[in-house]
Amino acid sequence: MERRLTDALQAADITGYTLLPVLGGSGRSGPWSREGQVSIAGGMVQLICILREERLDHLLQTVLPVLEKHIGVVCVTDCEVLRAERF
Amino acid sequence: MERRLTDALQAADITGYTLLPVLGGSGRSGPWSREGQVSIAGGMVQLICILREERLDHLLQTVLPVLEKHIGVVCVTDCEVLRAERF
Amino acid sequence: MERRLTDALQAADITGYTLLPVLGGSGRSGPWSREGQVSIAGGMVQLICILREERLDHLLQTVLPVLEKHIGVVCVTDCEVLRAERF
Amino acid sequence: MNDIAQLALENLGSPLILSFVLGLAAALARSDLSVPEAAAKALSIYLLFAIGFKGGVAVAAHGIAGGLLFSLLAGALLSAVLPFLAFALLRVMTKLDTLNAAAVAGHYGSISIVTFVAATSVLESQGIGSEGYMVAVAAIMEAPAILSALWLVSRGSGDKRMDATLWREILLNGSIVLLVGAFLIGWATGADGLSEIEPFIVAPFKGVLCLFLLDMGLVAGRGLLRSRDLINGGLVAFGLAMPIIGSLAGLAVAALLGLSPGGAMLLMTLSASASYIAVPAAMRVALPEADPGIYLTLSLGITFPFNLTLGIPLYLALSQALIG
Amino acid sequence: MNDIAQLALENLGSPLILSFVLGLAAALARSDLSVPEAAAKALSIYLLFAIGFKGGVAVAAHGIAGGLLFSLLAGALLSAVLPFLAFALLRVMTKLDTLNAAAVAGHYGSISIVTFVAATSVLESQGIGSEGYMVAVAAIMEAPAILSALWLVSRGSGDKRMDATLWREILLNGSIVLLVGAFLIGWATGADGLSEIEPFIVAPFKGVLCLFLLDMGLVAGRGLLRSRDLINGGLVAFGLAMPIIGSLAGLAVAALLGLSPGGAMLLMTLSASASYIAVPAAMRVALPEADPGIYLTLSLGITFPFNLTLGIPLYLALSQALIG
Amino acid sequence: MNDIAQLALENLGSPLILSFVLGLAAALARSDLSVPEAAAKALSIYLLFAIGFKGGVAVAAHGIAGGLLFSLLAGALLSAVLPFLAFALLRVMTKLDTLNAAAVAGHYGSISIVTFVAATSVLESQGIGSEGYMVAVAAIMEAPAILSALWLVSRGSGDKRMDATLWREILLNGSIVLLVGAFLIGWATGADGLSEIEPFIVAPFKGVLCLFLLDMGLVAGRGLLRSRDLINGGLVAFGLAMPIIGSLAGLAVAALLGLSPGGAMLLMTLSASASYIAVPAAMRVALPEADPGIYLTLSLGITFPFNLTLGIPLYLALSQALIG
Ligand SMILES: Nc1ncnc2c1ncn2[C@@H]1O[C@H](COP(=O)(O)O)[C@@H](O)[C@H]1O
Ligand SMILES: Nc1ncnc2c1ncn2[C@@H]1O[C@H](COP(=O)(O)O)[C@@H](O)[C@H]1O
Ligand SMILES: Nc1ncnc2c1ncn2[C@@H]1O[C@H](COP(=O)(O)O)[C@@H](O)[C@H]1O
Ligand code: NA
Ligand code: NA
Ligand code: NA
Repeated sequence: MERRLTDALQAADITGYTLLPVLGGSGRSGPWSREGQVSIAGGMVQLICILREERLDHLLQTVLPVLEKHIGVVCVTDCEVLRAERF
Repeated sequence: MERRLTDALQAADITGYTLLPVLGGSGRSGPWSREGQVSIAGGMVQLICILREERLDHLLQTVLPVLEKHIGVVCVTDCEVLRAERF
Repeated sequence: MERRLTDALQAADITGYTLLPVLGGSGRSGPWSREGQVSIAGGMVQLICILREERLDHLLQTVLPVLEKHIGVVCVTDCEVLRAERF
Repeated sequence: MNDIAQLALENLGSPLILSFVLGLAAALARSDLSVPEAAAKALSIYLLFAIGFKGGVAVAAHGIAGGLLFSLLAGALLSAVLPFLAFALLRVMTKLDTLNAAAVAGHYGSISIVTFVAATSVLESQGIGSEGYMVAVAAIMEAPAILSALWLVSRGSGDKRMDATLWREILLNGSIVLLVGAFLIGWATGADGLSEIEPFIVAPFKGVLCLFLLDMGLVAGRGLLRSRDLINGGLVAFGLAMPIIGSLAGLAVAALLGLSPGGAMLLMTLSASASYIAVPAAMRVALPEADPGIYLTLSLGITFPFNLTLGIPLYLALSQALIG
Repeated sequence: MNDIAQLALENLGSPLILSFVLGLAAALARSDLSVPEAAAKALSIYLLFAIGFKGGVAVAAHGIAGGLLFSLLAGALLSAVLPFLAFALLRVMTKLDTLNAAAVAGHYGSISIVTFVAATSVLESQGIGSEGYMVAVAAIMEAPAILSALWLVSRGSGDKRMDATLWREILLNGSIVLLVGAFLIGWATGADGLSEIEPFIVAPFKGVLCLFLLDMGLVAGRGLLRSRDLINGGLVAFGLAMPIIGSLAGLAVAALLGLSPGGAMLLMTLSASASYIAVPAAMRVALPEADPGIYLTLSLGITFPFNLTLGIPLYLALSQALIG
Repeated sequence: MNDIAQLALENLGSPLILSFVLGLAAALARSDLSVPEAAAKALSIYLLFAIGFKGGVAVAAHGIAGGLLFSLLAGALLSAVLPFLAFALLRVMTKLDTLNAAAVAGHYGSISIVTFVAATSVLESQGIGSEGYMVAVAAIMEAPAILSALWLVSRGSGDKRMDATLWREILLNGSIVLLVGAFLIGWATGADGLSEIEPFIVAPFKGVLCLFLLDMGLVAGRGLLRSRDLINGGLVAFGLAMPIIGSLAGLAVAALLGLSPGGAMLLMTLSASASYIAVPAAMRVALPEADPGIYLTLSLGITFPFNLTLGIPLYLALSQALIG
């Protein structure tokens, strides 16, 4: 899954993102935690992607199809960026 | 602690949240890090909980008593949610 | 690096922050992940620092020189804080 | 019958099973005992490496005697066919919809490598030999069942669930690659290679397996707690009946192949066991609408403990009575 | 006295202690050497499992000879009473307020399993036997001290600090469950079980303990660095005096129970040691206002190194002189 | 020549190398096989502790015979001088700018401890002795090359890259501290200490090394995949030529020092190997503009595999032919 997501991002020319590990959580599909799984099986990740507003739609069009049918939450926040020359 | 918190959330019918691991930090009670602890002892977590604004007060009423007396920081940010049918 | 950053924060009297582990990411210097490194080598972290707006400039002046020349992203978001007596 | 009872008792009293029971009990009592994820993964890497390597060394020592190819073929076939049996049984015994039934069925065609390892340990304790290449058979049985499950889903709806990427992900799954790779290394280096690393992969093996089973008990127990509302009588009955049916299919195939009693017992165990690593990972990608609470709990919470405690001695007794 | 000095010297020159010293020195020099959390936790799971299992096997071999029950009772009593002693001492020797004094006192009633393990290693090196059930005594001594500490706090304020959930969390604490569980498995499987996993839990034990002590040294050193402002002369004096006082209480009880010199030495070590796993975890929930910088640094940074280096040989010499 | 070919073949067929190849192949085939970070770090802690300890025990047994000090000095010199050689070579063979060339050069002056460990294993298999203090030489060779690299950069620009903090970070680097610390512990406790922890650090050593090399193969393979666009013919040629040139420098110094053939082979291996732990960490702080994709891929993806497979047997053959 992780690789599918990053591949989709790369395919969409979105090269800036960060992946954080997730310990567990709860949602529509009930509580979930690493503990209920044999550890060789995969875990969950949080993907942070900071980008210009005008590129947001592009991102969402790219990523949502990959996530469709999968559990998870997508949310958008405004933020101000320093060292903006990097974007 | 972790379980107390998630139990409190469940008891308050708040079923959507995500737990992230924390490496260390610093606050009023001084710097803190996993390194100063025997590892079988517990760690710190970051709890992310996305919810409708009208439910926020309910959440805070539920969770704050559990946290009272414990170290930690609580903060609130606006965000826009996609796939909102999930909330 | 991690220690340099926290030392710089401490030197600037900024005592409230949290460190989260990062699994991987991608940016101007290409994709990056823990997997490409011998594991005894260091990893990446995300630093969260909640503080009063008037102290932000001070923080940025302190921290940016340490980060200069290093890869990474700095971003700023508004947020509302509870238990504000702590700040 | 007496023999089975005694074997089962002996099996139940081994540190391996008791470690699993300890984990299960701790989880059900809601103790916070837990094995860190990285440690559990390291243990499973050790077990896969050791079991693959020793299988390869056994093949290097005794040769494959023509049996390897036929056994691989038979294993692949068993893995592909068992899901249809499981699917039919599920439609009769439970109220699962097609999607979930197919997902569960895929798990029972595939295998559980830890159950296999536990069976090997029992054979060793009893001093019973077996074909070294059964490890390769285990590896080949991981994947075909997934195809059958996806075919069962797409049959009705025409929905295409399989693509090249997924196929590749399944076959290059870490546990398959490690098992097969270690098997090949063991085969290539033979007894010389074994003597170099024997104190690492042979002597401490059972102890490591104890700790791994402790973790499996914790995982199974927590899964049962979390999913207790999903699991009803019909599902439990399926989770106990299917391994026995699977093992009989394995026994029949073993007889046709002319395997030794030990080898037959291992093929029975493979057929009886249900996957909880490779197949769930594939299902999460290909059938995300299926409920992991159902398929994981069945394979990990019902069938795995059954095989570990009662199944393995049963299969051993049957294989020795009918093939020995 | 000569004997003690020699024993202490021998102890100080063992790879175990030197590994601890290496970790301590690395931390104090601010080296970035660190053992990953998951690895350290895996090491402690190994140690708890091995020590529990071996204790159980010893009981299976030599029987409990009536002593087990009385020893368990005496252990629980010691654990409940020592915090009052510690509290009184703290009020005299330091300026801690009631809350922090009670929290610290709770740590000294409870035990440090690693100190216990190190003491066992010394006994083994010296070829001195001991009662196998001391492991069970260690487990039972973990918890009562917590109750005493909470009682000390609520006494004045009427503040209720204990609830059923917390009680349950303490008793089902991972390390207690694992230790007791492994003890029972060892007891149930006896010498047969041991022979199956001996190459894993016996032969490499001391080496694993070296790495664990390396990590303990790192943790203790980093704790000392971080909390150096909190720790004053009075606290240090308490951290050195209390283990000796505790060990004498343990010695008296051991004499009453009629333990062997080895068993007496272990009970002394248990009484002398201070918790840094179970009690801090409980205190973080029940007494969050108490400062972990104080209680963790005292037990981990002062008392643990003292026991490891000088305490253990001292207790051994005393128990042999007075009981042997 | 025949000898070298046979040695190389033998080396290539050992479980150690095959484990590395398995990891490399799995990564290149994009399998998701991976060793958790914490586990890999734990393995490297084990290897550093064991190799350091055994080196110290060897010194305790055979004495240092005056050679230690001279060897340390010579090692430091080699580490400081080799980067200049590498820098010159890089300017001729590749189009790297000063900054990146200096960064790469620093890596080749320093050492790879895993290559050293693999060389030790080959010596052991062949029953060839060596100076125990070569471990200390390995430790001392880690750092000086970094200074040379930084000097190469600041020379032109007058840019100061070194400060006390960085210097301290380099010298107190976890792997150096652990290696030197374990060496001193081994030296202090000698054969008695070894006998206590031998079943942990000697018997399972090669098996652990197999798993570690499996991980190294995965890491090297993933690095190669990620950086395939950065690496051109000139860089690859440098990555293969530099270790041979380095090894010859090491051979010359070994002859001057009068080392045994085994010791000479180890010094050659150290000179030939390139760092991928200490130096990259230092470069990330001191030369953040240099591209890790270049220096890590060269040292880990080209030179490390070359040394492991062909280099080590070559150095052994050379040292035996010219020094034996
Ligand atoms: N409201 C929420 N706030 C934060 N995280 C959430 C929320 N809802 C779901 N999640 C996360 O998304 C995962 C899957 O959610 P779901 O698709 O609703 O089952 C959960 O395990 C949580 O980690
Ligand atoms: N201003 C802040 N910004 C981010 N994290 C904080 C801040 N203050 C405290 N924290 C986190 O909360 C933990 C406890 O803080 P405290 O209760 O202030 O000791 C710290 O270890 C940090 O991880
Ligand atoms: N746009 C972005 N959004 C989120 N994380 C980013 C972004 N750009 C860079 N990063 C993170 O910062 C690291 C270094 O980025 P860079 O300095 O651009 O190479 C990456 O590995 C990511 O983890
Ligand atoms: Na099966
Ligand atoms: Na005590
Ligand atoms: Na070198």
